[in-house]
Order: sequence, then structure tokens, then C-alpha cells
Amino acid sequence: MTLGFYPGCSLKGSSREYAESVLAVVKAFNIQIQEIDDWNCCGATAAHSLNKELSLALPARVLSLAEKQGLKEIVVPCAACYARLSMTQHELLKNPELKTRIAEINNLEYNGTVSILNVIQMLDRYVTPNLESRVVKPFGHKVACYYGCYLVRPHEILNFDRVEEPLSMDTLMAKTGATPIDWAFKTECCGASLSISRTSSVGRLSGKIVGDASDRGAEAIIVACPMCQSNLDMRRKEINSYLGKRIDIPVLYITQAIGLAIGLDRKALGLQRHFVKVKV
Amino acid sequence: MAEFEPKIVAFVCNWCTYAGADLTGTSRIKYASNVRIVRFPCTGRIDYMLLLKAFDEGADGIIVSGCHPNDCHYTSGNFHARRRWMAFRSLCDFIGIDTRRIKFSWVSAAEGAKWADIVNTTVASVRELGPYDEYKKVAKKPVKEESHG
Amino acid sequence: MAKIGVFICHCGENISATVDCAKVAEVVGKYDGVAISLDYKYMCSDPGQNLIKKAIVEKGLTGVVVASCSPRMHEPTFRKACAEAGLNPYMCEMANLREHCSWVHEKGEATTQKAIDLVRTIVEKVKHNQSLDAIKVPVTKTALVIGGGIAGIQASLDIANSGHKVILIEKDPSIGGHMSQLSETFPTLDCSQCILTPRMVEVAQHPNITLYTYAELESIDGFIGNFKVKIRKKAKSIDEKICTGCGLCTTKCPNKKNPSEFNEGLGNRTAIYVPFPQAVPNKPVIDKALCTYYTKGKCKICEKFCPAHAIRFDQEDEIIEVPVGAIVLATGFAVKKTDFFPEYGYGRHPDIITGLQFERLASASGPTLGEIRRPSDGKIPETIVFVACAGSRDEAKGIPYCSKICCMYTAKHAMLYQHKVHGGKSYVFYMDIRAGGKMYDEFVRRAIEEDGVNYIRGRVSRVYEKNGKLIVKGADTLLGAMPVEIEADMVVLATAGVANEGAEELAQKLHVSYDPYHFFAEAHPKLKPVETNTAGIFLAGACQAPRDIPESVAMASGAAAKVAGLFSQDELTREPLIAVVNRQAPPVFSSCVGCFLCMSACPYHAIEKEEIKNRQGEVLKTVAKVNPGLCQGCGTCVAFCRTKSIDIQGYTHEEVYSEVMALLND
Amino acid sequence: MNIERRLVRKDSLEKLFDILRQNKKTVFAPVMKNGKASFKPVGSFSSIAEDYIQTTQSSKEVIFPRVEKFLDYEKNGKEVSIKGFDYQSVTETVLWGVRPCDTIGFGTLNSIFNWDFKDEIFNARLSKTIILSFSCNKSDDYCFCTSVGGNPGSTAGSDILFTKLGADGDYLAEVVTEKGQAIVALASELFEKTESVEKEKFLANVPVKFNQEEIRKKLEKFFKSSQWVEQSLKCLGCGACAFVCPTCACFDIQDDAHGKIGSRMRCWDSCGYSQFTVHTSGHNPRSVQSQRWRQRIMHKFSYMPERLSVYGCTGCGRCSRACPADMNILEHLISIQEVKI
Amino acid sequence: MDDLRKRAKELIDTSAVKVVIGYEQGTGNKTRALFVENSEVADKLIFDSRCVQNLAAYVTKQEVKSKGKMAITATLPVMRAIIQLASEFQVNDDNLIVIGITPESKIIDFKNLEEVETYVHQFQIEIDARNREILDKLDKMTPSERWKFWIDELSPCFKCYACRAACPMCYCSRCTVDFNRPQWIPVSSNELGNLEWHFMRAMHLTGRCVDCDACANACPLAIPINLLTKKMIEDAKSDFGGYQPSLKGENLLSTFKPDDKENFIQ
Repeated sequence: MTLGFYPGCSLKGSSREYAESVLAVVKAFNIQIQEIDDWNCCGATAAHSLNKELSLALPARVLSLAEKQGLKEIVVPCAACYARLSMTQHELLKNPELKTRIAEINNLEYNGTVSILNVIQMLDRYVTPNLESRVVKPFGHKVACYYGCYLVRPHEILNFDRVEEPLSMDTLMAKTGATPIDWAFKTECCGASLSISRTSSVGRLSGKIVGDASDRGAEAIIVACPMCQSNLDMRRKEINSYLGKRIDIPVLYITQAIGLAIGLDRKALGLQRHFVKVKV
Repeated sequence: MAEFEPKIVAFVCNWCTYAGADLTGTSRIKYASNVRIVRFPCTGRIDYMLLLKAFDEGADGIIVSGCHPNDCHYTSGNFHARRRWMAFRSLCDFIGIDTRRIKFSWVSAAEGAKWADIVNTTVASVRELGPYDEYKKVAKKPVKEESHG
Repeated sequence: MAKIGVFICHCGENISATVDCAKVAEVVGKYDGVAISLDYKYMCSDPGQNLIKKAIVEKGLTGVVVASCSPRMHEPTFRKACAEAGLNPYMCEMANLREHCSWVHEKGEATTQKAIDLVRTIVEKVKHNQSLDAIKVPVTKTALVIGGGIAGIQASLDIANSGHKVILIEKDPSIGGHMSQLSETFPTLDCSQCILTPRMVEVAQHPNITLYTYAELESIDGFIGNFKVKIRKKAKSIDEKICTGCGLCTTKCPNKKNPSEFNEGLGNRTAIYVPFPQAVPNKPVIDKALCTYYTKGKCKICEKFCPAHAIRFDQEDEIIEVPVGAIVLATGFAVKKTDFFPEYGYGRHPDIITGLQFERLASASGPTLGEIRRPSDGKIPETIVFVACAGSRDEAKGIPYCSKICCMYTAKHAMLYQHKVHGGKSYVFYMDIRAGGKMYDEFVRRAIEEDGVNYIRGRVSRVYEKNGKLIVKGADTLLGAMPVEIEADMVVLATAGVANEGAEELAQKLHVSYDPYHFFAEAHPKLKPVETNTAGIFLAGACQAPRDIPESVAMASGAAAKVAGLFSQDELTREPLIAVVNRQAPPVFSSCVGCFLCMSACPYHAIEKEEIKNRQGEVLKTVAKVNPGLCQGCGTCVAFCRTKSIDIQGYTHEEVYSEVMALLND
Repeated sequence: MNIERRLVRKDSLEKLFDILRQNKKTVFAPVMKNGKASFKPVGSFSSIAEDYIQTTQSSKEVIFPRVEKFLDYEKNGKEVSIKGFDYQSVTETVLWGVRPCDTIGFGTLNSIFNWDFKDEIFNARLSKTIILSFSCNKSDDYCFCTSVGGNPGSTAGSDILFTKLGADGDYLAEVVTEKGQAIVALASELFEKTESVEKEKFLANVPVKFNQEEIRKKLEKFFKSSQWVEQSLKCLGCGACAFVCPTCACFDIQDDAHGKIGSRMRCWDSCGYSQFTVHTSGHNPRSVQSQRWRQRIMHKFSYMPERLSVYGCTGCGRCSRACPADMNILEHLISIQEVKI
Repeated sequence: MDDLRKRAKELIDTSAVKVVIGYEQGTGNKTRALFVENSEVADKLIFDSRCVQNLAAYVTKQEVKSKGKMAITATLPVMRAIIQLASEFQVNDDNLIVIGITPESKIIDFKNLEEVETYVHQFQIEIDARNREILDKLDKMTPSERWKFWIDELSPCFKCYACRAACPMCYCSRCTVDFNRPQWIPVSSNELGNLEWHFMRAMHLTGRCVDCDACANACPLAIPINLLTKKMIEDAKSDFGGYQPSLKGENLLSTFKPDDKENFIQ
């Protein structure tokens, strides 16, 4: 079976290394993957706060395309995209009238046959079973797994991991040889929606996250969301200035961490693209 | 020609739907007068053969209704009934009995308006289907000498 | 030949406004078997009822049809009237012309025709009705009360005081339940032990009460008035008759470091122990799971020191069987432990405790002798945070209901804290304050206004430890969801009240139904709050839903009143609308073939096997038999029976069949 | 009357059929369905089955239907009006393709329905029925007509008996009755004069297996034999044997009530059923299968010859073919003959 | 076959049972039930692919049962029937021994019914390809077409009840059709009477039918009535996850799950 791939805007721009590492890991495990042809914006933030029909029509179009292209399962690495697509799937299947309406708008039917996976679900399904045997360079560091807001909420729709104290990334990282730490900020807000408009807020919100991880001895922060990554990484100057000290623990995508553990090339994983130098 | 007035027989449980239909009355909600209710202690008591009997005797549509799941006065009669209906419906369908003429529903003692709605929609849909001649032809009741009114 | 009287009621104008009652009476009067048919303005009035009675006597009626309102309204009225005139009450049926006809249809011929159809249907039914007699079942006038908390205690005392025998069983070594753990009680702040202990002693001394502590229900058989219960008396490993309760053994036991259940793990107890000083009975038991002798094979220090020589290491569980007529379930509830809450650190931090643990801290008999001290280091907390609705009203946690008692005890806790720690700062995070009850809201206002407890309306998203402090993160929704962070020394979670572990199994054992949260289900949420669906089994206290003390006590008295009512007569009278399996002359005996599918379908376990034997005692046939004490008359068995051997009185095959025939054939 | 012998060309049969239809007669003839031949009203000659030894059911249904409505009633208030059997509804019917072992059965039924009470409905149907039978040129292991007084070319009970003269031959028509002559008159050109034909050589060979007179005598003292239990152990208690039998005539009177209206009818019954002749009291005079089996044999081979002077078996073998448990009446009769009392 | 005869003799000679129910050569190419009560008769026992009558119908027959403990030669459908009968308290280890016969005609000695159950549970009840094809064809028809199909197919039925008699599950001493107060099923073998009789029979067999085809084989008029029960087996599979006869005594229709399908209920 071929796995569909929906990169979304981040993975094509500011977070290219996420796409690179996802594809590198997927390739290493011989998984057939195919980017959805002619995909469009998932409508995160802007659309869903302005116009409900638009916010559903955008992701619905992506799902329709995937369905038409014969894809049964798609992986959506960006947590925001994942949430939007999943929400749309939920709304459309719950409400046949709405489904008809959206199909009219898009001039495309969607029958609800596509199953949507976030990156962790994808890894769990296709990588985890063979992961331990593939580890060549155990990721021997204390890591803080940071889930952010979108990956686990709302629970009743995504039905993925525990909403307050998720553990899936921790379990996965333990398999690479890392030691996940117990910490308090796994699902706290990083301030992404204010990243441009009020950078100081990001400094405060992300600062607490990085600060707590560092205080509890983490040597790396592991994420599965491009917004989380860019905030914790790119805004490190503001973070450090909020904390009043210099913290240089790197922020890695989970696919990068896995890639390192199974001995993939650092460049193929895009590690050179980070602001905080990845020394692990 | 006058509009076809279907005969609808309703088999309902005493505790939920019968009481629900009482509430429809108490609330003075109007509905089609084509329906005739037969009261049972529980949907679990309703013998599927009675549904066939109703068709034998000339019913054009049937409503079967009881307490919502978990609300059964007798805790599980409706759960048993539900399984039985499922099997009954499959068999009806397989034998070619028009299952569109049999409406199953849950109407609680508080759902007076729902009862009126169930009756009205059933009457309307059966009216559209027309008299159940297919079954009546087979049932071939003895013919009455002269007909009233 | 049937002689049926039909009485059409106008119900003032409620029926006659849309139904031509005179025409109904006229048409129906011509039907075969109808001896009299008339209409009248108010059938339920005295003159109306007299019309019926007169007709029964004068015409020798064999059946009566009253066509008026819903039978759910006046069936008892008219059946009683018939009985008074000498007609078997079950020969009277009602046609529902008001709720099902006149009120829901417009005036017109179709409506009158429907009324005629409805009456004809019931006339045909009555032709097939049979005279029925009420069922009488003998009653054993002893009650079993399961659970020795305040509800069980109250129920036992009330039943005992009404002159009936009670057997009270409690699974712990002492009665008292959760109430004995409490410090003070809202809204009066009287000491819980002080008001409870006298009741406990009264139970122990009451001549009508037999108390078995450290005992559990093993199995149950039978039905209302006639239960047979087996009780497992767990081995206490002491001879209760000899033990004087001096307590020397508990001081000598070397196995001391066991978390005390009574103190919610905040203190220790020995392996041979009395759970708390005021325990009833005040005699120790040996905890076999902990005792060094039982686990390792040697010790017996207690035996050496016991001045009365009352230790019995070879004692075994004893099972006794007793007949009882009624059962009161008062098994209480449990609270979620702190390990249920990932956002509050999964119970990993010792200073995040439950409300019940706080009760022990605040109790003068508790591990800190009533001083509020941190379990971790014994320090007095300067800042304390109470979190209400910890788990309750949280669908994501699987507990969508309100635990009801937390608002009040949280206010009490905060108040007690303020009384005990002068200058301390206390915060309460709440969703809503639910203080409905006599003097309840005043109590909460007092905590806020007089004792200066800081109430913050919002939920706590996370509690985590940092630099020896507990950081409580939440939001103040009254300040526009402003984030709040409090550095606390101690956090008290008002954790959700939940059903006891094992409640589900107990319910299944007793055939009592339970809700999705495993609380026992009452027979009717409003009108039968202390009854269960199983006749003769009643509910008291928090086993049905979270309840506070006054409610538990009231419910217990209610259940006791039901039991006393049941015991007030030597025989129990029940409506005969139950299922029966036919019996025929030999050699058939019954058309039942004994497949017993009915047995697996019956929700009340009312179907039994009956062996039909010849005079030599050989079994000729095994057939089903309905226990009239257990059958509630749902008729599920009837629809299952392939041989049509079970029928249900009041809704027999012939009755319902003739209804359908009559409906569609005028 | 004397039997007239005529020759009917093989392709004239269809013409005869068409003439019967043109004369507004209902024609019942064997039709194949699911591999079983049975009598059905037939509209065209081509749908008549050819290759069958015996129909599953006998043709008695045409004269003694499985459900015969006697009357309709209607209650009007306290009055009841009754509409009796409509004799006009009995129309001229032709039974086509009946075997001699079937036609002989009509005589038996006639005795049953007229021995004391004259069953007018039965008689009306019988008198309106013309029986065109065909002799057997094939038989199987189940056939034993010759043991019970019949033979594959017997004219008893027929109005006209046709015998096929060779595999591809023409037909010998033996016109037995006036009813038969009336048919000939309708299509006289089809019934040619013929020389004497030796029809016996074209008939199936059915050997005699037992002596029914001997059996009748044996049965007089056989009531308490253990044979009944032994033979009937595998009997499952259905009614197939009775329902396919050309002479079984037991029936039950049933009401079909629908409120004010209803009807009364006669429905076939079978002594195989456990509920056969159960009394209202619950008493069952034949409570076990062996007693019911005994009733079946005794009735046919003892009681009927005694009371009606006819045997209740024509040797058609239908019951054995239809039996789901393979009870073979011929085998059982032989073993009765062989058992020493 | 020798194994079978040996086993039967052994059971009779050791008085382990009073009667062994098996097959013997019948008329022509037919086989039929044989009741072995002494060891000489055992030599008449046969077994081959023609032996399809479901002998389990005899274990509830009063005259057979009253002989004492029975043994039965049982193919898979017969074993299924035995387990179903045991779950309905009609037979038990005290009155019945099962001599199992595999599809390869090998004898299996079962110690008790529990072992029979374990054996039976290895095989799901599956509709054969030929009937599946007919069912598929019927499924594709409109309800009206199916109605016509059944009215026509059932029209020859003259209610001889051979189907009932041959069915091991129809052991009731009073069938619903024999019940006349009220008359649930019209006595007439007219269109309605036939339809209702077969409808009711299929309902009564829902969750109980062992798919042995005894009913259809017994029908003297070759009506494919087993399609009704086969369809109910199919639907039980899709609606309730199927069933297996089980000594636990839980029947498909006398039990339920709170989350059973109810998409047809409004």
C-alpha cells in the first residue's frame, strides 16, 4: 500500500527539514509514500477563525483529492494540518447535509474513506515494530518530549494519546535509546499564533517550556510540530532574554532523532537548518 | 378520488411509548388519526407474528416503539426486542415484505412531540407507498357481503 | 357468553368536543357480547362509577370497558369500582379515548371512527380476559443490611426499632464507614466521631441486630420475602468471645509499618489491628496478607502476649446461610485517588492529597493529631490550594456527573485550614459552587467572607513541583480567563466520588441493575428512589450515587420504611400480571419442552426448572416454571417461547391477538 | 357399457388438448418443477411433462382439495349470516395424464365420501371431472399396483385410458364411460377405428409381491405385534405419506376468523402427526408413533376392506418415494406377511 | 466402516448404551436410519457420502429416547445439532454418546459433549458455494421480485411438515402451528398459510440452525426452504458476529449486547 503524504505549507518552507527527515525515515523503512497531487492550504488559523465553510472546504478538498488518487491512508506531519484535516473529517461524517454542501463548494465528493495519521501514528504503525533492531547509534540523551497543543486536542475527535499527559513520543524515544524526562510542560502553549504579532509573548510562553526542560536536565527537546519547533528554536533569543540566561539545548523533530539513531546522514535530516546548533 | 388513508397499527410498550403518546395528548399535539395503538407491557413481549397478523388483517403500515436503550422499565426487554427486530427485519426483507412499511422507534415517556412526529411521518410515507395490495392479495381474507360506509 | 358493559366518558368536554360519544355508545352497543353501552359526562365521578356498579349487578356483566382517559390514569379507580360491585377487577379494561384520540385529533368522523375502533378492540380483549387473583408470597421478617457505614447503620437501627430482626454485614473489621474518617461535618462543624459513635454502639447492643464485621456476601438465592443468603465471615484469627479488646497485641506486633486504611495511607498500623480507637466491635483482627506468621511461617508474638489467649491462627473463613425477607444495600462509595490525575502529577507528589486524606489530617484522631502538616516533611503549609471537581464533571475523564459533596467539604476544609493555620493562605479553584441544602450556601459564604478563603472560578490545568513548591496553574474565568499561577505548599484534590470497586460484581450477584458508572440503579429516578429493579432489594446512601450524610441517613430511613412496610404483613400481595407456564393433564403435563431459552432471556432470573415426577419419583419431564415472587411481568419470555407455553396474564396471546383482529376488522 | 377401442395418432394428442381448452374445460396435467412432476392447470400442451413414472402427489387434489372452503359467515351485530358452498364455482375439469393407480383411487375416495353421509361437494367435483388416464409403460422399485388388485393398464376409474403403443408409437384409446364418449364426440376425427391391439405388451412389468387378502387376514390378529414399533422407529412423524397418497382422506375442519367475518373449511390431516385426533381433554388415543403407523396400515388393509369393501392402497408407491426417512411401505407389508404370529 | 461397526458392537456388548443410531442401506440408492440394539444388527451399519439425513432428529424422539442411553453416529452437522440440543437441555452426557465421523470417514471417540463442542468449534458454519450463489441472486432482486419468488416457490407446499419432522431443532412437542388459541398460523396450506409457516420456522431457527439441509432434503416437493435459514445464518454473521452452538446455553436471540446494531430504529 502506498501512504499518502500531505506536507502543508510549513514543510515546504520554514520547516523543510521536517519534510526531509520524515521522507528520509520513511525511505529507510521502505515505506511507499506519495505526495497528494495538487494539494492546497489546510486553512489553519486564518480560515477556521473566519469562515466555517471555508475552513471545512479547504481540508475537504485535500481529502477528496487523496481519495480520488486512491490513497487509503495519509500522513500529515504538521500538527495544525493534522488537526484541521481530522476536524473536517469528523464534521463531514457527522453531518451529511454539510458534506453535501461542502461537496458543492469544492465541486468534489468526499466519501470519508481516507484515514488520517499524524507523524507519531505513522511511525507507530510502520516504524516502531522494527525500530529497536535498526538502532545503530542509540540516542543516549535525556530528552524532553514536547507535544504542544494541536497534536492531542481535541481528544474526543482525534482520539490520540492522553490529553493531559501524553506518552506516545516518550515511548517512541525510549526505543531509540533516549531517556525521556518527566516534566510539566508537555502540552503547554508555545505561543505560535502570536509568533509574528507579539514575539514577546512567545518569549515568555516558550521560555517557560525551554526553561523547565533545561532545569530538569533535558539535553534535547523532541517535537512533532513545525510551529513548536520554530518557536522553541528560532525564538531562542527572545526565550533566553526572558529567562535571563543562555540555554542552548536543541529542538529536534522526532523523525530527526530517529534518523540519527538509525544512522542516517545528518544533512539528509536537515539538522544544519536549525538556529540552535544540534550538537547531540 | 379521495386520498388514500392508510391503516397503521402501533405496537408500543406501556412504560415509555404508551406514556409518551399520553403526553402527546396531554400536550394537545395533533397528529394523523390513522394510527391505532396496541399496548404491551414491554417491547420484549411483542411477538413478531403479531406484526404479520396486522398485515394479514389489512394494515398498510406498522409502528413498533418502546423505551430507549438503557431506559427499559424491565432493564433489558428492549435490548432483546431490538435483536429480534433485527432478525425479523432481515427475514422480512429476504421474503420480500416491504420493510419500509414497518417503522421501529424509541419514544420515551417525555417525547410526546416525537410520537406525533413518528405517526405523521409514517402515515405520510405509507400513504405515498399506497395500500399494501401485494400482501393483501396473498392474505385473501373472506370477502364481506356488503361494505359499510 | 360474554356480557360486557361499555361506558363511554365525555370527560366534561375533553372527549365529547371531538368525539361523538353518543354515536360510539350506539355503535358499540350493537356488538356481539355487549350487554349495555352508554355514555356519561364523568365516568370517574361517584355517579359515573355507580352507573358501572349498577350495571354489573343488574345486567350480570362479565366484563367492563371504560372508554375514557389513559389507563395509566384511572385504571386502578375503575378496577376498584368493579371489584366493589363483585366483578373481578381484571375483567375491567380501559379504552384510551382522551390522550390517544380526542386530544390529538380534530373533530370529525374519522376521529369518532377511531374512538369506535379503540373501544371495539378493548371489548374484544375483555372477552378473552380471565379473572385473576392477587399473588400472595410469604415473608421472612428478617432484613439483611449490607454495609456498615452511616446509611447501613441508620437502616439497621430503623428496621430493628420497628421490631424486626436485622443482620448487618460489614466487610471491614469495624462499622463506621467513611463517616468515621471525617473530622468535622458541614454545615455545623460538629465532630463526626462524636455524633456517629453512639449510633455504632447502639447497633452493637441492639437486641434485634446481629452484626457480622469482616464479613461479605457470598451468594444469594430466592426472591422478595424469601431470600437465602450465604455470608462469608472472614477469619479474624481471634476468638471474639474471649478477646477482651485490651489492645496489648496491637502494641506488641512487630509488623508496624503498614499504611493505615483508616488514615488513608497517612499513618501506619500493625498487622493485628483495630482500625481506629472507637471501632465497633473494638476487637482486633489479624490481616493475613501482612502478618509475619501467615506470610513467613513464624512470629506468633501476639499469641504469646495475649492475656486472654484469644489468638486463633488456625481459624478459617466461615460461611453461614440465613433466610431473609429483604435486603438493604448500603455499600457506600469510594473516591478517586490522586494517581488518577496525570495533570496533577499522577500521585507522585506526597503533598498533593485527596480530600479524604485532608479529613484525616484535620481530625484530632488523625496521624497529625489534627494539625495540618505536609505529608512530605511535616511542615505546616503556608499556602494551600483546594481543587474542586477533580475528575468530576469531566467527560474526558469518564466522570461526567457532579460528585455533589465536594463543594461543601472543600469549603469546610478551607475553613478548617484557616481556623488551624493562622495567617495561612488558602485558595479554592471551583467550576460552580453547588451548595443547595439547608444552611449550605450560608456555610460557603462564611468560608469566603469570614474566613477569607480565596475562591477562584476556574480549573487547574496543571500542578507541578518546582524548587520544593507546588506550582498550581489555572485560569480565573471571572477575570477573563486570566492565567493564574500559585506557588503552594500543599494541594488538596476534591476527587470524584465513584462506585466501590466490586460494585458491579455485587450488583450482578444480586441481580440489581447499575448505571454506567457502576452505581446501583434505583427502580425509578423520581418515584422509586430507594427501590431497585429486583423486588425486595433496597438502596441506601452513596452506593446509588454520591450522597452527603443527611441524604444518606434520609435514604436509609426511607429504605427501612420500605422494609418495615414489606414486613408489616405475613404475606406479600402482588399484582398477578406475571408470566405463567402452562400445565396440562398427564401425560403431557405442559406443552413446554424445557429448552429454557426463556431462562437466559429473563432479566429477573424468575424462571426455574421444575421436574415433573411420577409417583415413584422418576423424573418424567423438566419444564419451566415462573417464580411469581420474582417475575415482574415484562413478557420477554413469552415472545421467545416457540411452543407458546408461557403466557403473560393481562397481556395473553388471546388478548393481544384479538385486539389486533378487532382493530382491523370492524 | 362396453369399452370402445380407438386409435389416436401421436400428434393428435395436442389437437385433442386444444379442443378441450376451446370447450372451456380446465385441464389439469403433470408439470415439472424443481425436478418433481405435479398436477397443475395447464394452458398449453407443451408444458405437460412427459418423462415421469409418477407424479409426487396424486391427482386427488383436483377433487378433494387440500383446503376446501365450506362456507363464509358474517356477524352483523348479534345476527350471523352464512353463505354456503357455491356449487356454480365447480366447473368442468379434465384430468390429463393420470396413471391407473391414481384413477383407481377415485373409486376408493368415492366410497369414503359416500358410505353414510353423502359428501355433496366431493360428489359435485367428481361428477364434473373427466379423467383421461395414461397407462404405464415404465415402473420402478416402489410400484406394486399388481399386488393390490391393479395393473399398469387398468381402465378402472378412467373415462378414457390411453396406452402408448411403443416408444414412438400412436395411442390406443379405451373409451370407458359416457363422459369419455362425450369427449370423443367433441373430436371424433381424432379417434380412429382400430384393429385389435395387444396392449399388454406395451405395459410396464410390475411383479406381484404379496397377497393383500393374506395380509388382511393377518392383520386381524396383528394389533399387538412388536412389528409396529420396529417399523416405525425411524418414522419422523410428518404427513408426507398421507398428503401424496391417492386414497388418504382424513381431514380436519377449521375456522378462519377475522373479526366479524370468517369462513369454515376442510383441510387435509395426517395420521402421521402427533396431534392427530387429540381430544380436547388432552387425551391422545394414539400417543406414540408406532400406534399412528399401525393406524395407517390397519386402516388401509383391514378397516377399509372390512367396512367399505375396498382396500385403501393402490400400490402407487408415492408414500415410499416421499418419505424423508425412507420408510418403504412395500417392504413393511412384505415383512408383515412373513412374520409368524 | 469396520471401525464403526466395531465401535457400535462394543458399546452394545458392554451395555454402555442401549441403542446406536446409524445408517443402513435403504431403497435404491437411498440410505436410512438404523437402530442397533443388538450386535448382529451392527453389521448392517454403513457410512458414506449418501448419509446426509440428520440423525440428531431421533435423539429427541420419545420412542428412541425411552430405550435408554443412546449413541449416535454423527457428522459435523449432526454434532452441531447435538451441541445445540444439549444447550437446550434436550440431551446430556448421561443419555448420549457421540461417535464422531470426520469428513474422511474416520471415527472420533468423544469422551463427552464438551469434547464434541471443542471439535465443532473448529469449524465455522459456512454457506456452500451453490447456495451462496442463489442467495446473491436473490439479494440482487427487488423486494417485490423476492416476494413473487417466494410466493411461487412456496405455493406447492401442502404443509406435510416433513421439514419440521426432519429438523433436529424442531423437537417441540407442540409446534406453534399446532396452537389454535389463537390460531397464529393459518391451517390452510394456501399462500398466506405457507408463507407464515415458513417465516415463523425461519425465525425459530435463527441462531439455532446448524445448516444441515435436512429440511430441504426432506421436502417431498423439493422446495428450497433451507435458503431461508441460510439467509438468517448469513445475516446473523453480519449483524451479530455469527454464532456457534454452545454448551453455555446462550442463544443468539435470547441474549443481547447493549451496543447491538440499531441503525434501523428511529
